[in-house]
This record gives sequence, C-alpha cells and structure tokens, in this order.
Amino acid sequence: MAPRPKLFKKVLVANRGEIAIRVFRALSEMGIASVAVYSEADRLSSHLAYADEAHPIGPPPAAESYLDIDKIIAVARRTRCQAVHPGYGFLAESHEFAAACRDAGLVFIGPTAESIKAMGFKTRAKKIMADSGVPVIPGSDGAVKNAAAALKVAGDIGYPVMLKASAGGGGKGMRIIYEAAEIEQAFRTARSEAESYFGDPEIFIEKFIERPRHIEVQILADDYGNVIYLGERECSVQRRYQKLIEETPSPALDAATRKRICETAVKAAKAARYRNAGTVEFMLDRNGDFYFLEVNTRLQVEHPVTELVTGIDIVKNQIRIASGFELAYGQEDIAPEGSSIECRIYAEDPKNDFLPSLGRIRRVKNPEGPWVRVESYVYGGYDVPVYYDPLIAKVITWGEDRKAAIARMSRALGEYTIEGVETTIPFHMWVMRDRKFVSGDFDTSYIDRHYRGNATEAHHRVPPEIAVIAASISAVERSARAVRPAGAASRWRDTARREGAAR
Amino acid sequence: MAPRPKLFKKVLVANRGEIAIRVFRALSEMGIASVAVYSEADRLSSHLAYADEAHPIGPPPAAESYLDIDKIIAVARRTRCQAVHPGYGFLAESHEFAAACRDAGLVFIGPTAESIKAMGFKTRAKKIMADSGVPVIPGSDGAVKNAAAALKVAGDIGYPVMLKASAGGGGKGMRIIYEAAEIEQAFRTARSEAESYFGDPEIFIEKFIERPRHIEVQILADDYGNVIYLGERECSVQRRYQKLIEETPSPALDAATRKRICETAVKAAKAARYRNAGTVEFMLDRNGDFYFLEVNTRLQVEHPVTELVTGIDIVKNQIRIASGFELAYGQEDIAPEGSSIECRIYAEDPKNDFLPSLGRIRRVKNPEGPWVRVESYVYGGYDVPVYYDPLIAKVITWGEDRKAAIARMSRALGEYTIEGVETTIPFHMWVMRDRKFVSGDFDTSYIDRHYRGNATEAHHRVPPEIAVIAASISAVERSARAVRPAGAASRWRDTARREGAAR
Amino acid sequence: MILYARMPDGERKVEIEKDGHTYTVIIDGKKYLADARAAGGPTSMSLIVDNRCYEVVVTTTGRKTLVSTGGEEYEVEIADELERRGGASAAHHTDIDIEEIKAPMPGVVVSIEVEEGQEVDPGTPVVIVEAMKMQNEIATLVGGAVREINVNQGDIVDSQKTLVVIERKAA
Amino acid sequence: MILYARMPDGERKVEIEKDGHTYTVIIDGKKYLADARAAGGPTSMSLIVDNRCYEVVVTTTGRKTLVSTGGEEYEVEIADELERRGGASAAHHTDIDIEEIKAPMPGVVVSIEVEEGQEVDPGTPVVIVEAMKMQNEIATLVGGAVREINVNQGDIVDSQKTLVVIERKAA
Repeated sequence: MAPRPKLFKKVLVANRGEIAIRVFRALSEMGIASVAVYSEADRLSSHLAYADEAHPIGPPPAAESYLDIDKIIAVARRTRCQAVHPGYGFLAESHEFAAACRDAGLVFIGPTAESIKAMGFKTRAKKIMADSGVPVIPGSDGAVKNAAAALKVAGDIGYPVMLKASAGGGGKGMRIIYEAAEIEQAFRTARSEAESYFGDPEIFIEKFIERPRHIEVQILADDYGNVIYLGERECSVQRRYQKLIEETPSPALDAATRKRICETAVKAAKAARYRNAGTVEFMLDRNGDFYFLEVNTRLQVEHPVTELVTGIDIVKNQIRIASGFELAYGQEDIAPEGSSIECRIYAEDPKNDFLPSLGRIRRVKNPEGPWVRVESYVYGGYDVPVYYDPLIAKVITWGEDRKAAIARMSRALGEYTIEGVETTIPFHMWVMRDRKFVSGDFDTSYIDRHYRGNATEAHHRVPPEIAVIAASISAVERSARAVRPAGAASRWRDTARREGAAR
Repeated sequence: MAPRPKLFKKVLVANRGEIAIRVFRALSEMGIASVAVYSEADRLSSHLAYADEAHPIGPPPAAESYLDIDKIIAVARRTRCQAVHPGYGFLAESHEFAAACRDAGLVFIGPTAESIKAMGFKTRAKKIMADSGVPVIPGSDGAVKNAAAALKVAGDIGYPVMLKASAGGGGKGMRIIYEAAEIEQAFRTARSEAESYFGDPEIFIEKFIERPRHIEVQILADDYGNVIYLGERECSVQRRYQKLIEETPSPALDAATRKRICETAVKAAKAARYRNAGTVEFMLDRNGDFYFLEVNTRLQVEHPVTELVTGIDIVKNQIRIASGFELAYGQEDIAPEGSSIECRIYAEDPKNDFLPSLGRIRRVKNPEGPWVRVESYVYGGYDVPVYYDPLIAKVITWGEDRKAAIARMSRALGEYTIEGVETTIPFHMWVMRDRKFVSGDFDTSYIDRHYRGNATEAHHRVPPEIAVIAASISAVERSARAVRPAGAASRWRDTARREGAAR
Repeated sequence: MILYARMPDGERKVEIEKDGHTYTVIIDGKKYLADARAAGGPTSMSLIVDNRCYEVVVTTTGRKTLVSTGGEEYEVEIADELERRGGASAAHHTDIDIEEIKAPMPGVVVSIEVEEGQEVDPGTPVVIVEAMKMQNEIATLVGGAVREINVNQGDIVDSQKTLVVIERKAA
Repeated sequence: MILYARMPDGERKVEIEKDGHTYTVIIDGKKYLADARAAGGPTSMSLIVDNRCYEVVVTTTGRKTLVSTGGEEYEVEIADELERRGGASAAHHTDIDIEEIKAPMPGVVVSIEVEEGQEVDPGTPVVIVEAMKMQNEIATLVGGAVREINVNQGDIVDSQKTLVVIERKAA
C-alpha cells in the first residue's frame, strides 16, 4: 500500500483577486504555508497580504503573467512549493499547465491533465458520456465534416439546432439555426470563427433546447475511486452565458429528479475517471429531462452556496484529495440543509447594459451579520485593473429555506456600499424582489426577457432629496467657514466634538 | 381558539451597539419596520442607520436614556410600534419594564414580567428548581437569617461554602468561606454589601464548587407549552465572572451528560413557566455532576454559536414567539452540526490587566470569508463612548469539528484589524493557540491561572523591524519632498501611479 | 439662505436655516428637518432627516458636490442666487461649437477610427476602448470635423478623459 | 542615508538606500529588501519586505511616526545624525524636576484625591477615572509635591490628558 499521505507544507496559488484569497484562507486554516504571485498591475491587490510570500510574475497582460506557465512553475520551484492551486479561470482548465506541474514535480490541485484534456473537447466529452449512459443532447456523432452532413443531422433531430465549436466554451462561437435554408452559410461562418477563436475549426451539431434551465452538480472524487455529489446548483440567471446568480437547491427540481441528476453526475465523473472537485453541467428542459452539457474541471465561482448547505469546505477537500487523502465522507454523510444564494458583484453598470465601470473604488462597506458571507478583494482607494475579470465580490447568504435566503440577501445587498464605480448590486436588489425570481419561475432567458436597466431605479435606497439636503448643508458650512480665519477646521465638525464632550 | 397570529408590523429596539444591529437585521429580513433609540452619546453610533427610524431618548448616562422606561415607552407609542425588543443588558431583565410595556399595550419580546421577577431572585429561583427536581447546589433552604444559622448550614454541607446575595448576579457580592472562624464577619460584610449593591440585604449559602465549568443550555418556549432545547454552550473562559469565549458543543460533555443537562434545562424552563428564548446556566463539577445556577431571561451575547450549529435564527424565533406563533420546530428537528466558537472583542488592553482602552477608533478591517461571522458596530473614526459596555464586536466561526472552528478563529483573528484602541484580539489569538484550550482542558479559573498579559507578545503578527522600515521609508520620502515645491503631493505616490499606468 | 440645487433631473430651490446641528430645509416647498454631524472622516456626515438616519459622504469640487450614500451617488451643483445668474450666463458663453468625446470608462485604447480633419456623421465610431476583455466602440453623437485626437493607440485612459474633439458643422 | 529609529525597546541604526520603489534597508547590520507603494489612502502603504506583503498605515506627527499594521501599533521616533545629537541634548534640557501624571484612557473624573501643594509618596492615588462603569485609580509613581491639578471632578478626559503635575523631591 501507499504510505500514509501527508498534507502539503507549502502551496502556490496561481491566481489573483477573491479566489486567491479564498484559497489562502483555507491554506492558513490548514497550517500550510502559501505563496502568492502577482502581475505588475496587481502590486496593490489585496490578495498579496493573505499569503506568506508574494512574488512578481511580470507585466499586466495575463498572457505575460497569470497565463505564463514557465514563470509560475519557476516561482513554485524557487519557493519550494509542493503543489499549485489554480483557482478558476486563467490556467485552471489548462491541461498543459497540469502536465507542466507534474513534469516539474509539483502537484496540480485538480484533475489529471488527461481528464482536463478529455473534458475540454466538447465532442470527445459528449461521446464519453453517451457511451457511459449519461443523457446527452441529440446531435451529430462527433464533428460534422461539411454543410451537407450538417443538413442531414439537423433534419434527423429537428430544428432548431445549434452549431458549436468542439474546442469552445462559455457561449463563444455558438450559432442557432431555425431552418434548413440557413445551414450552409452558418456552417461556413461557424468554422471560420471556431478557427480564429480556438485555433480549431471543428464544429458539431446539437438540438437547440429553448429556454432551458442551467443545473450543475458539484462532485468530489478521490484517488481511491470514491465519488460523491454535494447536491446541485441552479445557475439559470445568466446574461450572455455569464452566470450572475446561483443557488442551491434548485427550485426546479423535485426530490426524485434531484437524486437522478446527482447520480448521473457521479456516473459522468466516473466515466471521465475524474479526480478532485468538479462540476457536471446539465441543461434541464421544460419536461424535466436533462442533458449533459460539460464538465468544469475546476473549482467554480459559485462553490460557496454548496459549502453553506453541506458544511463541507470544498477548497480544503481539494487540497486534501490532492495530498493523497481518501475522502472523509461517504454519500450518506452529505445532508444539505436549508437554502443558499450567491450574487456576483461585477464592476459593471446594470443601468447601462452592464458596461464595465472601472476606476478607483472610493469606499467599501461590506454586509455582515448572521449567515452572510462575502468573498471580495477590493478596498477603498483601490483601482480596479482593466486587465482582468470585472468580478469584484460575491455575496452569499444562507437561510432555513429559499424565502429566508432571499430575504437575507435583500438585507445584505441593502447594507453593501461600494462607491466610486458602478456595480451589479442594484440589479441584484431588483432580482431579489422580482416576482418571477422569488416564485422560482425562471430560465436562462430570464434576464434578457425581464430585466430593463431602469428597473433598478425603483430600488433606490436613498431618495435624491437626501442628496440635496446633504449638499446644501455642506454648502452652508463651507460658506460659514469662508468668513473665518484660514486653517480652521470644519466648524460643524469641531462643534460636534465639543458638544459631544460637554454632555 | 385564538385567531391566527400575525407578525408585528413595527418594533422598537431598546438597545444600542451590536445587539441592536443584530435585531434590526432580523426585523429587516422579516419585513418588519424598526425604530432605534439613542442617547446623546450615541448620535454617531452605527446602529441608527440600520433602523427605519431613529429617535433620541436623552443624555448619555444609561439611567437617563437606555434605562429610562417612561422615555422608551413614550417613543414606542408615538411611533406606533407594537412590540419592544430589549436586546441584552439595560432593561432586558427588568420585570418592571416588561410590566410597563404590557400596561402600555406593547408586547415585550421576552418572557412575562412574572417569570423575569421569579428568576431574578436567586433564592426563589433555586427553590422553584429544587421543587421541580432540577439539581441545585447544596446550601441553605432560602435566605439565612443570621451568622449562627449560617454556621450551622455550612457545617452541614461542608466547607468551602459561598455567601451570595439573593438579589445579586454576575459575581457581585459573593464571598467564599474556607473555615468556620471566618463566617461571622463575612456574613455581616456580605449583608451590608448586598444592601448597598442591590437594595436588599438577603443572603444565602451554597457549597462552593472549586474550578467548575460553566455550561448553559439555550431553550425556546412558546405560548402553547412547547419547550425545546438548542443544545449547550461552554462558557468557562471567563475573567472576573465576565465571559470572553463561548463555544458549542462543550468539549467537557459526553452524549449522555449532554442529553441529561439539556433535558434538565427544559424541565427548569417548564418549572419557571418560561416563554420565549432563554438560557439555563449550570455549574459542572469535576465528577460530571451539574447544578442549576440561574436562568437568563433574555437573549445572550453568545447566542450566535448556537445559531451556527443549529441553523436556527434565535432572534427571529423570539419575534415569532412574541407575535403569538407556535414553535416551528419540535425537539426531533434540532440536530446541531459541527462546532462553533465566539470571541468577544472588548476595547480593553489584555497586556495591561484588561484596563479599558477607549478613544477614537482609527481604522477597522473585519475578518471575512467562509464561516466567519462578525457582529460589530464600530467604524474608523468612531469614538467609543465611555458610558457603556466595552464590547465592540464579536467574532464567531463555525467548523466541521472543534479543531476546524479553532483554526478558522485563528485565521479570522489574524485578519482582524482595529487601530486606535487596544482590544482583546491578541488575547484571543493566544488562547486559540494555547495547548490547554485546544485540548479542551479548562475551567472557570483558566484565565486567572494561565494567562499572563505578556503572553500575547509571542503572537505579534508583525515584527518591529517592519515598523522601523515603514517609518524610515516614510522619513526618506518626506525629506525628498521637502526640497520640492510646496503643494506637490507625495512623490512616491505620484510615481507609483504613473508607473502603474505606463506598464 | 436660498440655494439652487441642480441635478440631472432638474433644478430644485432650497431654503435652508441652521440652528445648532439642526437644519430646516425646504425643497421646492416641502419641509424637512435635518440633524447633521461629522462622522468618522473629514467628508463623512451622519444625517438624520425626519427621524431617518443616513451615512453620507460629501465631496465638493468647485461648485459640484458628489453625495454618496449606501452605494448610490448623486452629483449636485449648488449655487446661490448670484452664482446662479452668473453661472447661467457663463455657461452660455462657453457654449461654443465643439463637442468633446470622453471615455465612458477607463481602459486601453485599441484603435482610433478617425483622422484629424475628417468629416464625421453622428454615430460614427471614433475610438475603440478595451476594458476587461470587452471592446467598446465610442461613437460621436454629433456630426462635424475632427479637430483634435488626444490619445494614441495603446494608451490607458481614465474615465472622462477627452478622447477626440469634434467641431460641429455650422447649423 | 543613515537614520536612527528609537522605539520603547531601544534605538536601532538604519541605513537606507532608495532605487525607484525599492529600498535597501540595513537595520543594525541586518539587510532587508523593501518595495513600498502608496495604497488606498494618503497614509496607507503597501510594503513588501523580503517577499512578504504588509498593509501599513504610517502617520507622522513631528518626529514621531506611528506605524500600524494588522492591528498592531508601533511608535517610532526617526532622527538623522544631526537631529539625534540635537534631540539628545534638547531632551536633556527639558529633563526638569516635574512629572506629569496622565490619563491612561479616556473617562470621567470621579474624584481628585490630592490637593495642590500636598506632599505625596510614590504610589499615592491622585485621581480616580471611571470608564465603562469601572473605576480606575491613577497613582503617582514618583514622590513630591502636587504642583498643578488640571482637571475637575466630572470632567471628561481624553487619553494622555495631563491630570496632575508633581514636582519631584530634591534628590
């Protein structure tokens, strides 16, 4: 037998922002030393101070820093790390990086390079799943060679259909076809786009499912063949294939469907010989049927909602599994309690078509109190860099039931103050009070169909009259000060302090 | 039958600081309007902004504001509140206040005035408990008339014994007697102290239990005779009878004792005809026997640890019960999971015998992230008022087990920055790493016996060399600035921004 | 004291009287009672208006006051009677025939789509700015001639930086 | 540049050289490499010393610099060679025979236990200050005559406020 595993002594986190801090906190609690890396644009990013060491890795563009495999591995070796945690994004789903780590004698905290690669190619992943009895969306058997073949497949499965890049993901290079006449040209365009986006022109066809829900299942798998699920997440509140709100449990599943989709995810993970934490994504149609979408071979942005209902620290389990430990839980130990919701706070203006709203953050006041969790990395005086993802924070709440979790999220968002940039906070405040969302009646088309930017106006927390009063008082005080000797501090301020003291 | 109960529409919170905010958050999540009151010293206290309305109630001394029953009731009536939540401290255990609320047509969110009164008198409370079969500490049968009677009782139960004021609490007016010769004088002094502290000279005798543990049980009771327990809390880390750290479950109890002490608490609550949330306190001796100590007829400072392991929001349940609802849980629904710890952050200097350290708080950075909860009310620029309790924050962590909760607390304390005043944070950091605490081997004498103020020095997070480097760099930059034209901003700052932008 | 508060949705007349910390404020005829104190920092104000408490940050630059509270921001231009008249006429004076096209957010200038002297129609893209991997076309809303180009490809620009100046066509 | 950093536990000699954002700092012979940047506010500094990052707040009043980081505070007095000699002799000059007894924390003066002119022994309580319902006896650590009483019963005093001045007995 293998020797008794030992936890790593030192780990490098090849990421930035809130997810780097999330991993550093786990490492700190596990007594593992940590190494941060940072680009020149991130010299003042707060993630540096959560690590035991911080090392520069180059210029702001990700390609020259956070995506530079050689540089990151060089730092890991120089600092004598035993393992690397990739977070999400950047190199998290790079099989080249996973392989390079292994070659350098470092443990990549995630699945094997082979799993990542197999799941990264959509057609290959779909085939593996179909062969293992996981329901997949009807479509071409792998890549489609030419327009004629595409026409035939589409005719067989019925319109509408979708053209997708085999090497794609995140909605890029996708194309919906409603009738046969469109196919020929669409096929040509899709191939050339796939070539230019992903360096691979391979295209496949799938039945287009209208207004599906996006349901995903969190799984944990160890080196000893144990695979468990930690329940599902509902991620249908999306905009341009970008998730904005996630929750668990999904209001769309009954207990039987839930069990079925979760057990299917375990089957999928076993089919992929998956190891470590991962997520199996499904589309759920209006009949309650679900289809395999893809496997995310990494930690998800939305992992906290699963943590809050199960009590299981997914990041610590990633590290334990990568250290060689067997899972400490069997499926029978997993008993999700209550309901949890996450709102992603982006530096984007929801009133203005979610345009990036960058610049200097003047002031931050995070929500606090019972069952509110904030994962953030920005602070007052911080300039959000233009180079990376505009996610600046996540707010996660837990409640005894969905209603309580939503009420708590409304309360938390009401406490959240980020000044200097526009954020998605007003958008989330709108959603938490929207009848459709509250009743659980939504799908991936929800935002496009129901949200209008000015809807957030109705949720102004502070009426404009208050601003008029504050500005007028300030003007009165300035004019009072103007006739006093220079150098005197604000008069109303001094008075306040004197009177306070005399009482 | 009574009509179907309805939640209150508007509630006044007769308190300040973190506990007022805790209650406002619950009210907000329940959709109930809220009213804050504040003394002149609290005009800038952050609790005002969490309520829908804020009303002044007089000068800083509590007797003229937070303890002024007439003023508070007048505000509640004027603002058309239906109920009053007293928090803890101030009027929370005043049966006069509970009665005055009732007389004014307001619901007091807590037990009846009669329960509060009965439990407030220690001898009466003890007799009620003993009569109901709750184990009580051997001692006099009620008050002791004179020194001769005291001598007889002490001889019967055996030394050491303790003299206690019937109307007392919180350790005031207590006196330990090790031998018969001390009794006569001690009895006289104790009576006169009891008279001057509590306006009642009545004294009783109890066996003195050496180095006990302090264990308490949280209960919930409704108007319909349902009483359940939410598990116990271990509160032995105390200093001068003031709790500093609380946790649940207690590392001192096995499952059988836990069940026994919890069921005894329910028996005690039933004996007292108790309603709403309450806490039954026990002393646990080294043989695993426990004795009734007192009933706290209110919300406890340390209620969050119970909330985190049970998932039950105690404050919301207080409000629901007071609104007339039946408990939504039976005992079989309560299944505590994992372990939770609370550290109380006081504005006191642990290096200097916990002397109050007041003044202006310059900067606050609260800990965040997974399973860390902060209940606080102070902010950068806030002057902690000299009139009230020095508790400025509570940090609560949850973990799968006690070890994980402690590790997480260490991590959270390491993130906690409060500048401008001394706090108990370094003390807590010491405790979280202390072998005795970590192994669960402690009792109420723990701090007096093991903690030396300078022990915290070993837990300096930042070596003094860093301060020397920072101060020296600052001096270099100032001297560089001195030779440049006036009005120019900090040079190193400008440079930093320019270079950041140019890269 | 009588003041005029200009906001994007219009101008409000403000009558304000001070008595200690208490201010009586009448906005377009509606009366408010406010208690204001400095709180925490030099620009922080605790404001209780009709028994509701707000934590407000007030920053003044010239005549413009930025008021932020609870994550919301309002820009208020405060003027007294005198300034209002002067300001109005000054504004009239500076109302010349140029239009400055500003960056709506910070970012990297990916490309410049026009040349100096070029005639452009309303809606013509002038500059493309990339922020957080999204490219944003900045177009002119007026037609005219490109008078100045103030940025180069590759520049990092702050929000509100003037990118291009257009001289309007004579009406 | 050579500086001297005085802290409660003694004086350290500091040799510091600057190169861009990088400072080479030698403290009592031990070398550190530091990268310092302004971060967030005018007194906030992000400091990376030998690859460890600290968020530091530096506030300077006169020669004294208060450095706070992670909730810990250090008071550092920085002087160059010249100031150090001058400072030392100045300190010598002001070393006259009075002792100021200061409030160790803010609070309310409950009572004054001495009178002007009274002779006191070391350890004599001079003032009782109440803070948060605890009464704290402030005692003199030196013996001598009470020269000044600067507070009255009922006063609210700030931390470090001089309560009483004692004139030391001639040695």
